[in-house]
Amino acid sequence: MRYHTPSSFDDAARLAAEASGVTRFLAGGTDVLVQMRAGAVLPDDLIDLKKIPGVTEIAQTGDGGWKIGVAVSGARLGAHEALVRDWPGVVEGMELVGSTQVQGRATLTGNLCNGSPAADSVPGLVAAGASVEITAPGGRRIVPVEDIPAGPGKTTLAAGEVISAILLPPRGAGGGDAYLRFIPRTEMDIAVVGCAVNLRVDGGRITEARVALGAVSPRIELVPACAEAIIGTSLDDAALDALAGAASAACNPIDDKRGTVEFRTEVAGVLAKRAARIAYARANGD
Amino acid sequence: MSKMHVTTTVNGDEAEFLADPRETLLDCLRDHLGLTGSKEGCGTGDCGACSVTLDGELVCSCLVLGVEAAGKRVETIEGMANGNELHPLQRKFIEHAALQCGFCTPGFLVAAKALLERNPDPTETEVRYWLAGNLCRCTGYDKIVRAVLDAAADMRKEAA
Amino acid sequence: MAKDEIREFRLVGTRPDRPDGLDKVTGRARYGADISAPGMLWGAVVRSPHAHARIVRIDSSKAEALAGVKAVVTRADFPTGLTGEDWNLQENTMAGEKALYDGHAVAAVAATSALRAQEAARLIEVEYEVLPHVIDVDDAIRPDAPVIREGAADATVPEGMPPNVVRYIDFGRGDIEAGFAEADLVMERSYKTEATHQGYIEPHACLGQLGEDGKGEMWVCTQGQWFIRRMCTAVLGLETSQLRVTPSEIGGGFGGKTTIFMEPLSLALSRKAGGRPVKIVMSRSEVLRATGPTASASMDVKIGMKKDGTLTAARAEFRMQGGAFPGAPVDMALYCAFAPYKLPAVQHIGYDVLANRPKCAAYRAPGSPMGAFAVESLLDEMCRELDLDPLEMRLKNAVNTGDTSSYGPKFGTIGLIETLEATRAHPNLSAPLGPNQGRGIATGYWFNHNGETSVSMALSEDGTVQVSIGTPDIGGSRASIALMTAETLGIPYEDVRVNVVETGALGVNEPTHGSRATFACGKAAVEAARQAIGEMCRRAASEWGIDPEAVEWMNGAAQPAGPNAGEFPPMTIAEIAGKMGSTGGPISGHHESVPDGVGASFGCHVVDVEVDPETGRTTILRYLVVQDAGRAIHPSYVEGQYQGGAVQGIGWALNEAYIYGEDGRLQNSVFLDYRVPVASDLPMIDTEIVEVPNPGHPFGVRGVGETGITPPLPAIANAIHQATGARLRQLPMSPPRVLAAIGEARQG
Amino acid sequence: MPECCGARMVKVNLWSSLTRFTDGERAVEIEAGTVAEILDGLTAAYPGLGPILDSGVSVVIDGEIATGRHTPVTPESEVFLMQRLKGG
Repeated sequence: MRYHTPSSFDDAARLAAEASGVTRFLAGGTDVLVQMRAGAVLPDDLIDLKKIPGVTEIAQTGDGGWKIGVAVSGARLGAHEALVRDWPGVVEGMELVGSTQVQGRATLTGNLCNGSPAADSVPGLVAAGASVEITAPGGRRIVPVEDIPAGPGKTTLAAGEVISAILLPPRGAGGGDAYLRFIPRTEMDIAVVGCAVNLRVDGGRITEARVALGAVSPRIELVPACAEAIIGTSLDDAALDALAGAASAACNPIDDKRGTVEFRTEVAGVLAKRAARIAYARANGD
Repeated sequence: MSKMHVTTTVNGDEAEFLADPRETLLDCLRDHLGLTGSKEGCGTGDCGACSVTLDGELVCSCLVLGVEAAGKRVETIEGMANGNELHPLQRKFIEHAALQCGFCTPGFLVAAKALLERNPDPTETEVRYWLAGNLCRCTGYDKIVRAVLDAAADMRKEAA
Repeated sequence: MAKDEIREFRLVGTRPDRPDGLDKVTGRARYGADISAPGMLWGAVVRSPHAHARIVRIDSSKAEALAGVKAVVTRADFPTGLTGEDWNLQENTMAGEKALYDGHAVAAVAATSALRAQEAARLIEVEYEVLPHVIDVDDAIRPDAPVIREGAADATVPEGMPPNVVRYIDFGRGDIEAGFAEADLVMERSYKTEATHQGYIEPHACLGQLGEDGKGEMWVCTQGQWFIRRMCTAVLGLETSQLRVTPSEIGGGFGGKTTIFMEPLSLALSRKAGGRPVKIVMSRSEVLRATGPTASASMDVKIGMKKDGTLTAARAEFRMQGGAFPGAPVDMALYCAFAPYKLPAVQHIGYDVLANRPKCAAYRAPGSPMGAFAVESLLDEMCRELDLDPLEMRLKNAVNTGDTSSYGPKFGTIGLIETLEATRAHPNLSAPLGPNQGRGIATGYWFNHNGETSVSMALSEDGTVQVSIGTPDIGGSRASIALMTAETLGIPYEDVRVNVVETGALGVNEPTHGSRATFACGKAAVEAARQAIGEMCRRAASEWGIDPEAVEWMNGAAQPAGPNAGEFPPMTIAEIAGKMGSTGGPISGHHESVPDGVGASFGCHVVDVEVDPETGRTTILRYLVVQDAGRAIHPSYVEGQYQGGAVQGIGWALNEAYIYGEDGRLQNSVFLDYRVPVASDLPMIDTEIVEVPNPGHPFGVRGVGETGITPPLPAIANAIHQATGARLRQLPMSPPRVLAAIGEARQG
Repeated sequence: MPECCGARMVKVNLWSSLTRFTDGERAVEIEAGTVAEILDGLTAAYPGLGPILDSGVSVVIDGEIATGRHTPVTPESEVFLMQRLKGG
């Protein structure tokens, strides 16, 4: 295995494009090293992105949004007070990934690129309307986060393409987001169901909403029907029931070692309600 | 598969080793530097027995490549005591019988030290969640949590 | 020692620092994988990906051509002609004609680095003919199930049983039908428990060396170095005494490290590689797939009860699979199932069934937790039906000293009633419960064990003492042995050094298992110390010129026994030791025996849970362990056993399970999905040590290690029932199962 | 145990499935003064029990598992055969 430490994303993309064998990018490494250890992935080229300037930085963009470097760990994300104020749901999703130790390494970008339908940080990003900056040998482009996952373990990134930053939109007034997941234990599990809700209120009434579900279909999905169920309401019981119904209806899960179809479908509705209440309270400044 | 020369700082001392780039930092600490205090319980970041700090950040050394340690500061269980003077956590673990087999103990101590450096007065719940990535199969965690809370109280007293 | 006798001890019952504490908090303690040797090679094992397959061909030529590869072994490198359990061990170490489970070893390789050995293992080509497999015990016992091994049944199995039944047991007494007829309520229910793993954090590791001359050495993490020696030499056809086995510090065992897995492979590889030492360290995935989890069980229980709670009759039929080899602990599950209760009529039937799973090993009170889950759950259900207090019902039927046990023999001195009374008095029983909360109570039993034991004590020149023991220290037993030795000798705790020694240094010792270390090894250490005291008294008598019978030992010194013996100042142990070279030579004491006087231990647990009615997740709010320790030598480590056992039981109850796919492959072979409890899952575990001294031990010790894993399974099921109205009869009580059960209960 | 006292018949309680080797008897009388004599006497009287006894059983005398073949028994002893017990 060749270990590379490029000093720019252009170099990283070029290395990846020129590599002929199995290639992996290394950010936090909390998935790649596990796959290597299990013999599931034996890279010929491993491209460590952490020597690229700026990859561990969190910066406010000119429009009031945020640009998050690809090697920003969960621990750093959680320690950034201004970002936590703006996007608590995005941050809490990331902070649920693994243990304290894993938080010292794991990154939003890595969690996204691992392609897991159960990735805890991704529903929050999708609900937030986040996008990624992709660097390829030909240049850069911006793509919505929800367009990256392509099914279990797969992404839409082409060979030679590397995510070079995560971009969060400006929070704006009256906004709130939240992420909840269900796991059998209190920590250390992969989500059996995950749900992120991002909404905006004006005078108690929801004016905008985005709801994303994890672990209930082959890829993390934005569910417009869930948003429609609560937009225009003040999140009364009828709206919550409609939200839960829409969330359950959007599920296309599998039976596996972590949960059953029935369980995932039912709990998706429960979590959607609970996450919506938290997001709503945050939007109202409660 | 040529090996790479890595220069790093371990417990304050400069350390050098030759690493296959596939080897983890844990492999390098144990097999190249003879620092076997960090343990491998899972190799997947689920048990915390290999906990070390890397530039002050608590990590599982099984999820870090040895070559990534180049130019960084690594702190392991072997560097926790100051000579013969045990860290208060080490003293309290013995006093509270917070270990039975002792295999998970180095990881718990390194992780608990990182907690108390950030939060000198944690609640029981904060201790339990911070240490959720450190598995212990012997104690049921009761005496470990008590030892950490007691060490924190002692350290606050000493600092006052 | 009478039951009510109070004895004052100087050291027993205190809580000093454990002797190995400093090494273990500084990272200096050396475990299985922490040792290297000059010229060392690394081993890796090739494992079957199939649950059941004929091995057609193994081609290792590509692996052997790889630079740095020094040896490859397959079953062809092992002797033939073994029988009985030795054959089982050999077959489990390395598959012969068939791979019998996912993870079964089929070849092994040694190379100059761990990575090279793993590469070589991937290059070994194995051609399989995949055969039909069976995983679940109820499927495996069907007459038309895939046959795992012809002729595996032993003489206990009557003609005409299904082909995978390899042992059969039934026993009982009294007129069971009359008993049921006499009852006001008879209930019969079926229960299932899934296999779990001991989950020790230290994966198996060993460093083995074996020469062409048949002489070898091994460093290994094990509960029993003599078991490793006997089993390795049997499997490899070596003379037992030619292998010297040194136990490392051990990172947990719970029964799982009482047998061999890859240890013989390191020796076979070493011999083939010109005697170079070979280190093998299992990955976590190998530990879960290919070591010795517990059995899974399918159980039917029927109980008769009068309106006042009196039990009239009980019947249990248990089916257990313990993998592709005989050995599921169905007998012990049955012996323990009704042990806490006086029963006029009782019947037990058990089947040990083969399935395509790894060979089960012992796990903490083997069998007892499964039986308790069934029986204690059913008793709780019956108490609800008859509106009886579950604790009072248990007290009403509890066995006492001298009562006839459910499995036949009479009990010696036992403390179940004292344990139940202590439970009743505990404040946790009156803690208020809120909505969706419930309280569950259950009892548990374990026999405890004695086993072959050999201990040596030797006096050093300065009057301090070394004790050589053969039971690896898993949970603080060096401290308890030192306390008992120092108490006996009348010297400070710190003056005793307890060493866990290699096989060359003592006679045969059984492992640290069966809750026996503090009981058996402690008893032998006391006997060894008494022998040394006798010699020290003789040395003093000789110095004083008086009769040895006129000397007694008090406070760490020889003294004249009364005024008639003469006027001499006490001669301290240090004085005697300082002169021993010129008064007759070294002074030591030995004791070898299978000690009698084992004391059984009963426990009672009370758990409060809260269940989220929308997700089915169970949170443990409060947990209480009450158990009879006989005498707690070092109470902190007794509490530690209670807490650790309870939490393993909590894991078994709620989330731990072996999960197999349709293909017969284990799906959760990492800690991510083999879900042991984490710190944030739990509250503090309250403990209450009951002391009804065991008259069979000089200080009254009963084993305490195992009983604690037994009550949590039913106690939590009982608490969930109170919290939700739903009765779970299958483990684990995972959120999907609980949520489904709540839904069914609501529909009535 | 003095050997002067004539027949020393000891009642041995078996588990039920062994009764097919003992003509249906759940408890059999064996002349014995030790555990060894019980086991050898059982095999002599009921050869079908041999393989089961050889593969390992626990002999429980007055509530305690006998520690060896030398352990004495008397006609008054309560004797049970159980499958071999071990622990984790």
